[in-house]
Amino acid sequence: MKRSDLQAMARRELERQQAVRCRLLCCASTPCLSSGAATVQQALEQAVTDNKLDAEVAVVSTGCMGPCSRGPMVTVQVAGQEDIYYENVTPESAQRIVVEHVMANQPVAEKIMPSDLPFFAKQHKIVLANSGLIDPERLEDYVARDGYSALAHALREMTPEEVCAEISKSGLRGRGGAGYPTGLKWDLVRKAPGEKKYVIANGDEGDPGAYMDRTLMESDPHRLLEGMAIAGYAVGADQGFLYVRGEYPIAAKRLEKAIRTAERRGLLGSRVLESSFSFRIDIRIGAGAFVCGEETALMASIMGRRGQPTPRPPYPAQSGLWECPTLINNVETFGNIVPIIAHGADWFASVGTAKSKGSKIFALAGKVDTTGLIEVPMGITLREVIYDIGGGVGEGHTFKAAQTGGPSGGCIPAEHLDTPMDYESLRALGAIMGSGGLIVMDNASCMPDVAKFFMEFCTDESCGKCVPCRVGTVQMHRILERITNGSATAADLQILEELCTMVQETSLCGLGQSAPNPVLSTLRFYREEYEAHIQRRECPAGVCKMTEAPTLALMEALPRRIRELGTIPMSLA
Amino acid sequence: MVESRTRSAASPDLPHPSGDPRFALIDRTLKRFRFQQDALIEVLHTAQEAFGFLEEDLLIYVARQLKLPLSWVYGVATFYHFFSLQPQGEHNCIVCMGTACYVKRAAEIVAALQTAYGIEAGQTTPDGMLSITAARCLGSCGLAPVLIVDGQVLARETPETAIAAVQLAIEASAAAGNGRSSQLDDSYDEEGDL
Amino acid sequence: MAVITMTINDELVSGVEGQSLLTLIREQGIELPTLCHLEGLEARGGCRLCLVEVQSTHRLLPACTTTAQEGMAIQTHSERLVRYRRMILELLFAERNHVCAVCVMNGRCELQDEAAKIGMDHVRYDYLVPELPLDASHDKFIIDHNRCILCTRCVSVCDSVEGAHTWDVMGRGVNSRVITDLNQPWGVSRSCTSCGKCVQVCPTGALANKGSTVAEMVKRHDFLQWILDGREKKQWVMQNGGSEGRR
Amino acid sequence: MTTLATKKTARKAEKAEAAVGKIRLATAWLGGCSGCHMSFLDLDEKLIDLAETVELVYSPIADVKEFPHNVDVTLVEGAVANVDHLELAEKIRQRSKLVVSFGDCAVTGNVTSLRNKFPVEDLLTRVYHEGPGAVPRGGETDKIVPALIPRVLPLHQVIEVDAFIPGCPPDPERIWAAVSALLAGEPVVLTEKMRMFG
Repeated sequence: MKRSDLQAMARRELERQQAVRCRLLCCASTPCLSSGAATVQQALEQAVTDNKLDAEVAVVSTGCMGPCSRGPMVTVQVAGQEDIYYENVTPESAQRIVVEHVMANQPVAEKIMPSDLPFFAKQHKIVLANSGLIDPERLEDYVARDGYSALAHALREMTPEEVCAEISKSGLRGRGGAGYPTGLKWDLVRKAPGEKKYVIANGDEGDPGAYMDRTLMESDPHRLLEGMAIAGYAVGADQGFLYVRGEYPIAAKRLEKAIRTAERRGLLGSRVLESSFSFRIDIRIGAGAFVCGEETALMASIMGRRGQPTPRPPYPAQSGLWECPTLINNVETFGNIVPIIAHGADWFASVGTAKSKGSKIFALAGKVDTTGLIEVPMGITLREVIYDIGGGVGEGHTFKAAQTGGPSGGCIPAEHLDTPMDYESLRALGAIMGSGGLIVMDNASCMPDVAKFFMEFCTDESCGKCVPCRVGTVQMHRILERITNGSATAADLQILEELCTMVQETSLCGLGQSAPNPVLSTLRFYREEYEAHIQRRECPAGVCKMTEAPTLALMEALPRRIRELGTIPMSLA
Repeated sequence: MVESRTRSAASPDLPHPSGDPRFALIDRTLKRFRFQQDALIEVLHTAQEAFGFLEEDLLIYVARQLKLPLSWVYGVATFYHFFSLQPQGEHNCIVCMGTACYVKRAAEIVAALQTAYGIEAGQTTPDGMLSITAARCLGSCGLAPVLIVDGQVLARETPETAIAAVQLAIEASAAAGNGRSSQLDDSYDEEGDL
Repeated sequence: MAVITMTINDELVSGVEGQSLLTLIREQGIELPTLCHLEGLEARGGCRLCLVEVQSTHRLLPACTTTAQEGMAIQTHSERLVRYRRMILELLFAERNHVCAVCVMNGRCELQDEAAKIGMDHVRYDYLVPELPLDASHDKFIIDHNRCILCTRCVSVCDSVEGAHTWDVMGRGVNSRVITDLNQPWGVSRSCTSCGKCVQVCPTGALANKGSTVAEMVKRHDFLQWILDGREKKQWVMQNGGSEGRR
Repeated sequence: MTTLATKKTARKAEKAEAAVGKIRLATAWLGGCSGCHMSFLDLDEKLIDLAETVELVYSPIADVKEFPHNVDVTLVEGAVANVDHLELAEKIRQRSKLVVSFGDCAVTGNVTSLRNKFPVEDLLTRVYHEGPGAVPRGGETDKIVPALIPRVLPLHQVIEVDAFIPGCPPDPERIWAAVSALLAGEPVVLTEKMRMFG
């Protein structure tokens, strides 16, 4: 396939789409499928056939539209009219949509989700621009929206050096959490000596409460492949790996199909777009280990080994997969490449803040009215995200904290709701941008309990290679358990804080280094809650049961002689 | 000399001596990856899909085919949560313990299921009827708290609805005339708390 | 080999390019504890005892896996580093069931030694008291998981020096354990050559000769250098180019 | 934890008169084998020097029933294994200026803590019903044996401890180095060899 073939394909597809009067887009992402999107789509198709509309109405399964808690979502596109979103669609209402809206032009009012809601208005879709609008399983749909033309442009008009420079100029930073400048990383790999180089897309999205990468992989797989291919060209790699979290079977299936289609059409594989550049992409399925989100552990896993990290330096850019220079970026980072090459670095850099450019996808969840997947410009305030986009915490509830970055992140309290969401501001608060999980908590959440939840997660996910993370997290978890069951003493709090700093500074990889963050950030903003647990054996949120007590406080109540009735509390253990 | 030649020729191509056709699935993956040792995790994925869990015999087969040490294969198989070295229950109930679900009290659902069926999360009932798993995050945070019973996603659950859903799944297979499960129903009746 | 200069604890020192920081530091006569690293085995960076402060980065780096570079400025015994080392030792003592008084290695144990050296005279954390087995199925050796600190020297020596790869690690996190073959009793392992290298490199009493009792076990590491030197000088390669060893 | 200012009684003055200038030393025996005390007795001729400077106010080798007030230094052998130990440990802390964990059992739990893997009930059954020899049947309470706590604890996890003398047992040189420092009012600094567990 050449560039001209690509343009021809786009033309044909557009003609095909314009041939129908109306398109019914039905979200086929995991959350909507979980709420019954498949039967909704069947009902739509059935209604279309029953009413003999096959020639003029197309039912298309698409990727994510955003408001996941309102799924299944259906969009009705009629030429010359504004798109209309339907929420909580059932097979019955699907039938009505066809009969009333499509046939009689009478939209089904009670199921409409108004498109002028701040939920939509405040978003800025760069990475998810196609999501919810195209059929992720059809290459033509992607090509019709200028798919693969950025790759064609890069291959024809740009040198690898220029591609790296363009990415650098855009100010794009890694979306996996740490925010390392992407262009700089690409350039390091490009300059690294070595015949063989690799590109890896990290889709091992392990933070509980985050599903941005899954959505992108499920909703617009070709954009990711194209981004990876551009990266391959820029750094001089001919092989890419897409590491997909094991829990994402739909994403893996769609990506697999996309790779096969792209290879067949000469958009991947040998001699991409009839150039001298060859690029293969293979999928590797994760097997359930959070630590594999760490780049060196992920590479161990791709090589079929235990997912244990290795000390850096050497960095993957110098010595990665099979000791070759390796570029490893998050899936969402790769999602930004196509628009940057297509529209230029300046266009991209015009969105966002001085140091954090572009947009960020967040998975908004927890105690907010509308939960779901949102893409917002960097620098938007937390308040706008929660109250405008999310619709607030609901009548009778009080906002208490927003948790970002999952087990590596922190909690942001109400007094910092006006913080702009960018790398530096979040870090200054002891939270991190993270991969984009954003969980809202109200007064029903107890902060030491939340810290304990994350610490238990880290204990479970620690690979066991280095001592501070392997044992330190267990000891921190024990202390948090004592705090939340009423048997902690003031000394415990001191030991906990010491351990936090030590584990942070001495652990081998990011998992251990960031494991104390949830504790440190809750101690910083909600210290009085910890103190209430310890000094008064009270849980202000009413979550912790406080069934135990410190050893000596119980002396009077203890059974004295062996086999006397009464129980000695386990806190003595 | 002759003997060694036949032996070496035999290993990759001939079907597994047990004649179990499921080994053919593993062989297909092995071939796809040209017996490269790096493919271990992919091969284990296939093996688990085909057999449901990774029994010892299977691990030995994979180790031999990839020419990897046994301890290496065992080390990898036990590192990743996806791989199970124990058979799973006939029914399974996965409770999401992601942050959004936790904030919406998923821990109470796990506790209720554990009490109701007398097993911890990650275990299978002694009769092999039910496995309860606490999952990391199912990524359906908008539907929190989420439960998956035998592959079916259930949204916005409570401890009571969760137990009801699991019970329904177990009873459905009992009604389908499974001898083992009807026995189980009796024992539940005796306990009287279900 | 290019010579490099750098400072260690504010003293100017010179070393050879490509050398690990650990080697260079020890060459200066500075004692730096290591429990996972052993000269002759691949550096791993797991125990975190040899962490040092490097001026150019805010991160602490393990001396064993870090290459010495021109112009580096290193601190090896700052107050913070010593405090962290002590805490790491406390964590190790609390992790499994270390009872020095009844251990075969009492008096010669590297863990016990390091604790004494650094002045770790009590453990402030909960003893985790895990339930762990002792495997005495092998004819000559025993493994007592209660005393294992997961340094994985046994795994490394068995793989890279003996070439048997009988040992590996199963599970993850605090539930990790060293295993032989498919987590089978050591005695039935068909890959084990009973060479005993794993026993000799084990820093604690986890691996020991069968029959040795309290404080009786003596271990020697010098065989390792001997084998590796021989390999490097190709002492076992015969004139005609064929090798005489195993295989 | 508890300050020494508490419970100063008139009796104190009376006692002080009896042993003017002498340091009030106590040694206590919790869950341990008494080996540390044996090693203490192995101070041999140094015991004579010691007797000139200290008054031994409480010890398993002295016949005192109640732990006295106003003790200057208490050496505690053994881990905390039962409720009597808990009670005594608390009393020791309240009534002593300096508390020293004396030997590995007090410092780490050591051999005493080997039982921590077993639930207390299983332990009792195993030792008293399944163990060798004739045993009283029935499990009725005998009102003598103190209730065991679920897990044996090192002393510092129950009360605040001022100094640690590891060793199983600590040899006399170690003990002397520590005790002479304590008696001279100096901090206990043991050499590397003297700090070794086991």
